[in-house]
Amino acid sequence: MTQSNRLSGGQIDRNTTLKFTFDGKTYDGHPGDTLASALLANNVRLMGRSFKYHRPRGPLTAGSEEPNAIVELRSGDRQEPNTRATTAELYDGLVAKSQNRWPSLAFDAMAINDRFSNFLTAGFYYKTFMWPAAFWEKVYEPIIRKAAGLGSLSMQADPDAYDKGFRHCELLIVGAGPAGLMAALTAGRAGRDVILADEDFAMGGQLNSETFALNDAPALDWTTATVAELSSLPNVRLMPRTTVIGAFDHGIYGAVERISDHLETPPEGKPRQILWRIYTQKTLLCAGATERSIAFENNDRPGIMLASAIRTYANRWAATPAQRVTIFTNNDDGHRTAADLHAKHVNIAAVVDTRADAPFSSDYEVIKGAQVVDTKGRLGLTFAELRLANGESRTVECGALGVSGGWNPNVHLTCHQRGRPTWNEDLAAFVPGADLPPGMTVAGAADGTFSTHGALTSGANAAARILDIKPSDAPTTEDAAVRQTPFWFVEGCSRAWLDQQNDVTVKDVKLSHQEGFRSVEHLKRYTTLGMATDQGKTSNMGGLAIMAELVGKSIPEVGTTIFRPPYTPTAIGVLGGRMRGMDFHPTRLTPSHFWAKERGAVFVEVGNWLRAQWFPIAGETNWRASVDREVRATRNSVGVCDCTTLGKIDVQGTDAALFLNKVYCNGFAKLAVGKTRYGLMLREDGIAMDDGTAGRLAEDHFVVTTTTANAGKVYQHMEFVRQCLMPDADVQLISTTEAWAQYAVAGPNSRKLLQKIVDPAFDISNDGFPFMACGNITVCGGLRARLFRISFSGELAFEIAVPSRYGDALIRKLMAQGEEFDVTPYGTEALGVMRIEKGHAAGNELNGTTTALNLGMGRMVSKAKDSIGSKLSERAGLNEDGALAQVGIKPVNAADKITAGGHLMAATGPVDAKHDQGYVTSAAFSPSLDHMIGLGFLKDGGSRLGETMRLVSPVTDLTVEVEIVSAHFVDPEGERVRA
Amino acid sequence: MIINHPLLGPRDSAEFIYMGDAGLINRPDPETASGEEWYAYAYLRDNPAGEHRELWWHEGGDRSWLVVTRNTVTHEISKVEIARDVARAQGRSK
Amino acid sequence: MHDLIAITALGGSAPRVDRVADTTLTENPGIALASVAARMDQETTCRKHLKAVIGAVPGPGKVQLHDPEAGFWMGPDQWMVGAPFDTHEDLAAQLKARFGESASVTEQTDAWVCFDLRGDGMEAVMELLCNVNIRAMQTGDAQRTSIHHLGCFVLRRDPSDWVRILGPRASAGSLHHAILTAMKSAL
Amino acid sequence: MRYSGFKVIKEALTGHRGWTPAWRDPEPQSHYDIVIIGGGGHGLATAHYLSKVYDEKRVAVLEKGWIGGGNVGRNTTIIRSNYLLDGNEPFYEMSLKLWEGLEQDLNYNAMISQRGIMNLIHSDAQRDAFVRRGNAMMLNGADAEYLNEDQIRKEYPFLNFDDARFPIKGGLAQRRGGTVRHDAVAWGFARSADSHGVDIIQNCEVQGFRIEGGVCKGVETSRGFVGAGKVGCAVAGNSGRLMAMAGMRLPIESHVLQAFVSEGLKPVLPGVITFGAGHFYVSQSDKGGLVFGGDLDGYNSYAQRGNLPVVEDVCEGGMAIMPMIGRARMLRMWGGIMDMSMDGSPIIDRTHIDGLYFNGGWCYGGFKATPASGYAFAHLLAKDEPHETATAYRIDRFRTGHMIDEKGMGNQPNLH
Repeated sequence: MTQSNRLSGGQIDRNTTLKFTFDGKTYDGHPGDTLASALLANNVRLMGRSFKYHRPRGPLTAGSEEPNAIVELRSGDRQEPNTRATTAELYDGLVAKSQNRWPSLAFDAMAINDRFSNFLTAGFYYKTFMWPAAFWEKVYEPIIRKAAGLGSLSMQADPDAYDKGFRHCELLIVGAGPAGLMAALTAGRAGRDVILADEDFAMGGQLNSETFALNDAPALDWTTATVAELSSLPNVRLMPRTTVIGAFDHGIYGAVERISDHLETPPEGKPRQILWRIYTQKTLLCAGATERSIAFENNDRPGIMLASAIRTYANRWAATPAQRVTIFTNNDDGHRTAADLHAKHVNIAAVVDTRADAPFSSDYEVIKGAQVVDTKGRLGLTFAELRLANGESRTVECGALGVSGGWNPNVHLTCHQRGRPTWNEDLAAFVPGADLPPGMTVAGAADGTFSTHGALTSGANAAARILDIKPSDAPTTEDAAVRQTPFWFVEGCSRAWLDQQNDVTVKDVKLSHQEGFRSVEHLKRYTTLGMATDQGKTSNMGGLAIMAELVGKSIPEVGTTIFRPPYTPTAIGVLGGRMRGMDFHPTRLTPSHFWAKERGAVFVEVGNWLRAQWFPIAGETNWRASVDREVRATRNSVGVCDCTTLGKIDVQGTDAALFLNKVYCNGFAKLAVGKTRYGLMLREDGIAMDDGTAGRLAEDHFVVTTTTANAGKVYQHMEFVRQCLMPDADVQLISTTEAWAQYAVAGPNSRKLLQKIVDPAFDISNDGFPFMACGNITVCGGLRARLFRISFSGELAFEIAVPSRYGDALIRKLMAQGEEFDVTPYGTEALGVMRIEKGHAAGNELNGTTTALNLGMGRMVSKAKDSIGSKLSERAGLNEDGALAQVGIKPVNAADKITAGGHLMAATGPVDAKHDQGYVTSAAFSPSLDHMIGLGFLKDGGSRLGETMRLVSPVTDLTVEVEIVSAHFVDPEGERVRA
Repeated sequence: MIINHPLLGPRDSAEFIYMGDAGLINRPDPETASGEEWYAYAYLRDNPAGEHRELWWHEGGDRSWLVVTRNTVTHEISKVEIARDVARAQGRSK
Repeated sequence: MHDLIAITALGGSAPRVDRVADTTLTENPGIALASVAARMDQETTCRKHLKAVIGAVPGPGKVQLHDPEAGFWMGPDQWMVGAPFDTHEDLAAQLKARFGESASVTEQTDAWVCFDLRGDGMEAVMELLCNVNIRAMQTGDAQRTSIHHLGCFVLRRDPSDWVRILGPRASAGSLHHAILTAMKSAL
Repeated sequence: MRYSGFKVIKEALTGHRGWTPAWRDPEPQSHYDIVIIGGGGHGLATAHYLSKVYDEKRVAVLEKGWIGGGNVGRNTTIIRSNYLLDGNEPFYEMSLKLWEGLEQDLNYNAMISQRGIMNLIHSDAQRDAFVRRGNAMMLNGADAEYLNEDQIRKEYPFLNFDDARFPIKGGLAQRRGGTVRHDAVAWGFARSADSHGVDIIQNCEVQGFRIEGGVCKGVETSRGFVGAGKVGCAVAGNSGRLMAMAGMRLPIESHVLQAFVSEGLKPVLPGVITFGAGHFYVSQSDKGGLVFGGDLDGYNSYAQRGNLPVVEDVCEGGMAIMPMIGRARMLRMWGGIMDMSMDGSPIIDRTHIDGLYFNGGWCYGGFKATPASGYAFAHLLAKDEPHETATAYRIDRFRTGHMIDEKGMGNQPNLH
């Protein structure tokens, strides 16, 4: 019979029936249901298995603190492990599976662990599985790992999208229960900028679970009216389905809004969830309270729940876990559950109250001064064993047992900045401490104000106090004084569950104490108490109470572990947002990108830039063929390469030269206008940071280039020197990297090609525009451009720059005009080959550990002036005899391979770290020399040219004989660049 | 964290790049400083558990270097200054 | 007149326009830009010229909306001046001629891609893109911010359903993709 | 008491009455030959090796809170010896060898699990650097293995190969790397040291040093003065605070490093995966939680908690490299105080004060170094000379220009 445990009333839409399946069986539910409420309505109590002993489990709670009823929700690539059935909104076609059981939930082979529980006590694994040594990885651990874990991932990419956003407000209210709603009303009516966030899909908090009246009408009427008024206010933003996961520094809160989790799939273009970073001036925490359990033997069977949870299921969802219910309580709240159930015609077997002075009821039996000492029922509760005040035993038949041990304020967010809660003796509970996150106030049950009227007024007053306005009037309603007496566990209990998911029992806490793990952190780590997916919300207090008893201290003396974000487990996907796949990082495209794509270029990533790596043409079967061709064509005629990606920094001001003298280790003061110079930058610690060129366009104007990878770092460094070290220098900086499309035109015919483009007014002959010249010119009939005669390839070469929007047109023009010279576009690979052939250092050489001396530029560090890094570069350790020096490397046998990353060893003798002589930084096949070449650093390299050594790369299984040579493989005299 | 920029008001620290102890402004005098002073400048830190004056660069903002006084235990920020002004006040010029 | 034909930052011959619900995203290649930074001890002269050009000197976080030239504050003693590209392609040269020794002027036109985001959904879209308090942002406010790791300027235009976004030109494609994705998500 | 499977069974059958405290709870004595400040992994390991290998009998460990409460109790549990520089590699390789025999040495199962560590490669420059590193490892006697893309695909089919902004080009594996049950390391060392007579004194905060004529005579503590022949400091993130009491400034900054754990999941990851290009690394604990982390928050901090930007940065990296974890949930985030040194490498050395010794600057290499750090520090304290694998870890190396800079980031600690 379907929905046999469905009661009357409730906030569900009975006009619509939703079909869903759990472990393959189909059930009915209604809009407004959660998976748990619908299953209970269908008389399903068994929903999961515990972690260690695989004990049968049903829901303990009706909220996000649920430790037991966790399932695999949805299927395929949307499978969602460890999902709390108590918060999963029901939708038509919902599919859920129980987890951590085999072969079935009702019969779980691993439940055998429960039989051996005596051997599997806290920390048993630290004491065994050690012999023989090899067996841990091979035998024991695989078994443990297989058994471990709860739900499983689909192993497929998450198909849903996640967004991240930013919201700002004056007051963030966390929790839309009585306190939160009144606070929002107070602030909203005053026109203040408010965000009200609640993790539930229905606002109202505990009001949704109660039957008493507000202003003599059902609580739901007041909640509905209040929410309606709030949503009509433009200055109030209501955020249901939004969990505030963390309180971070200076009023920044993380909040996750579930946009589509209540649907089968997210609508087109919409995310599954959004991570909001909420920036608020003030925060009011109205997170309510969580009922706590009592530890007694076998208190973990399906059907044994928190009393308030049973009340919530009955009142909000019109569902009961069973038709015959017993309540076990140490306070008045348990009686409220009994009364509500009775009103809904659920049979109350008994209310077992630990207090001799418990209140009387005419509707059902109240057994005073009694305790539940044990329970029965394999897959669900069948009997509760009582110990009566007079010591006699009694058995009560029931399908559900509601346990009420009092309430704990939800102080979690108050602790996210390491604040500690304080102990309130009257409530026998921890309440928010003094050291709250700055800007945070707490109201309602979260602050220990448990009566409904108390919560309503405390919310209104708190908002009024924070914003210095007048509180709104709270509706009239129950205002019962709360009597909460400490009663944590039943005398003599042993297998009494504290952490139901991790199977931590009173016995484990006792063993932990016995073995000296007595600090709360040791207790937690040794027993795993509170480390389950409920983050200890339902388990910590019981454990603390028992440890306190054992060490003979009070609970506050024992202390608490720290509550850390997130408040509830949070999908990793939403924390990643849109930054995944190809959108992980933005791309930077050069002005010739679209043209290069047409040409079929292969692109490579450099500092977010996509650069053409080589340009394959028809008939080329491998990349080497393309690269060799590009190099030869450039060296023999002319090639063009997009070098826009090099950082460009505009340096202006009357002190510009003085400034460059400070940041470059070599001198720039005397550089003539119209000239360019190579510059080497050191870090203050004397290590090379970056290199590039600076062209002087005017007395007070330089254009500095940096390497592609270091552009940002160098700019930051230059701003530091400018603002912090030379505050009075007249120098202004701005990056112009992307403003100019810049092309290297290299090769013997480069001048001829450019002369066809550069306007005749400008003489770029060798005399008119010699090596290292630079200047402003115009091209193609008047377009402003810049020309630099610099060369990375070692050929006669220029770099020409035009405004980026014309870069596409210019490259096409260069190709067209260059046809007569077979102009060839070349990519970063050919560029790399040519610079290695010339022995120019690049990223692999400027690796953050090399000095000017290592790079063979020791003499560049000017002693005539002070520059960043010059002083510390003089330290002995950086100037020892035999220091690493850059050298060239070529194979003795021309056919042999050279690999970057290989180490250099003497030609004979042992091969080990002690005999390491240096390493290879860059390697390439040189089409010009027709064999591989490399650059590297070798101890005392300068004086070892001609020496034969071994290049060893054990990790790539390579050993070759190499000769140490000059790093300048091609045109060592540098005649070509001056041609 | 929120850094209250002297010119722009409260800005998220994610817009900034952190460098470290504001003592880095006090670069030793190249004419007179000893090797020991250079070593101390570049490498030794007070690293206090408490108030710390430190350099942040507003990379995602106005490109100002700021000197932020922040408590390293509570993260509370008690003072924010423009580093250029601090440098001048400490006698740096060109 | 030269014979090189410009393309837009997104690579087209014409600006890209996208519409989602009642909100429009338009690529705007029609703006010339140049940065103006006051030289040391020339701040007053520099500001005088700036006032003459754009009508006022915008303070921190402000944009001076003015025709044909407009400008916004970039940093201490540094501003970005904009003007119609068709009439001011040589904006940097024009400004340098006027400011002379009082300022360092640098052409910035093609360092940036410009998008106009306009429509009732603009604020909802901006909430998903960047940490600008868009609900509090007034016409005439300008803020540098980060959109999906891209440093951008957001200028609040008039009327108030309109922002102009300047982003790094080389990442125009990524920026456009981010904004359009946010439009589809929020609207 | 000796732990064994037999003992566990015996106790199970006799009501677990026989278990005794894993370590004593002694009162501090007035004088010890050697006092170790800091009851973390390194301090306890030092005590273990001092008492067991170097036969020091009168040793105390002073801990201001509960042992194992620092970084050994809040890290991502990875062990490896995949270092590049000669100053580091032999030391970390010794550490890995010590890990391999640790359970038998301690008679405590710390669940050392050599499931391997894989550093992913995404660019040619990265490949060159990792090849050089792999070679350095092998030349130092460690194991290293270079894998091409196909081999990575076979071993880690769930990684993002085909929709990746930074495509995977290969990887450098160290099969002997892996993970350890971190808390158990502290407990195992403590239990062993205790059984060799070391006094482990919790809730005993050092409040000052007694230094007379340039000689350290002992420490003032919250439980009175404790005299010592030698004092060894091993307090990681609190090094700056502590050594300031001795009037020392250090080449160290304290920074917060966050780490994260997911809800328990059935086994998905074979070993440790490091996605350097995306600031993300991850492994899976024996309980099933994904344990992952990334970069420092980047600012000096003693707060033991971090902020959202780095949480997001780490998860962005995770989603980029293995988008299958999108629906797994982060259960907890926490922060530890990292003693970040100026070159990213540690210091194990005497100080200029006689009888005062320093161990720190571990950056985030501290956990994997625990046994070797304890061994080398014990050697230094017992013999007054550096252990052969730790000769480069001198405190004055920055003065002389002998930095050990694996990352090449220079004197900015938050970049290491």
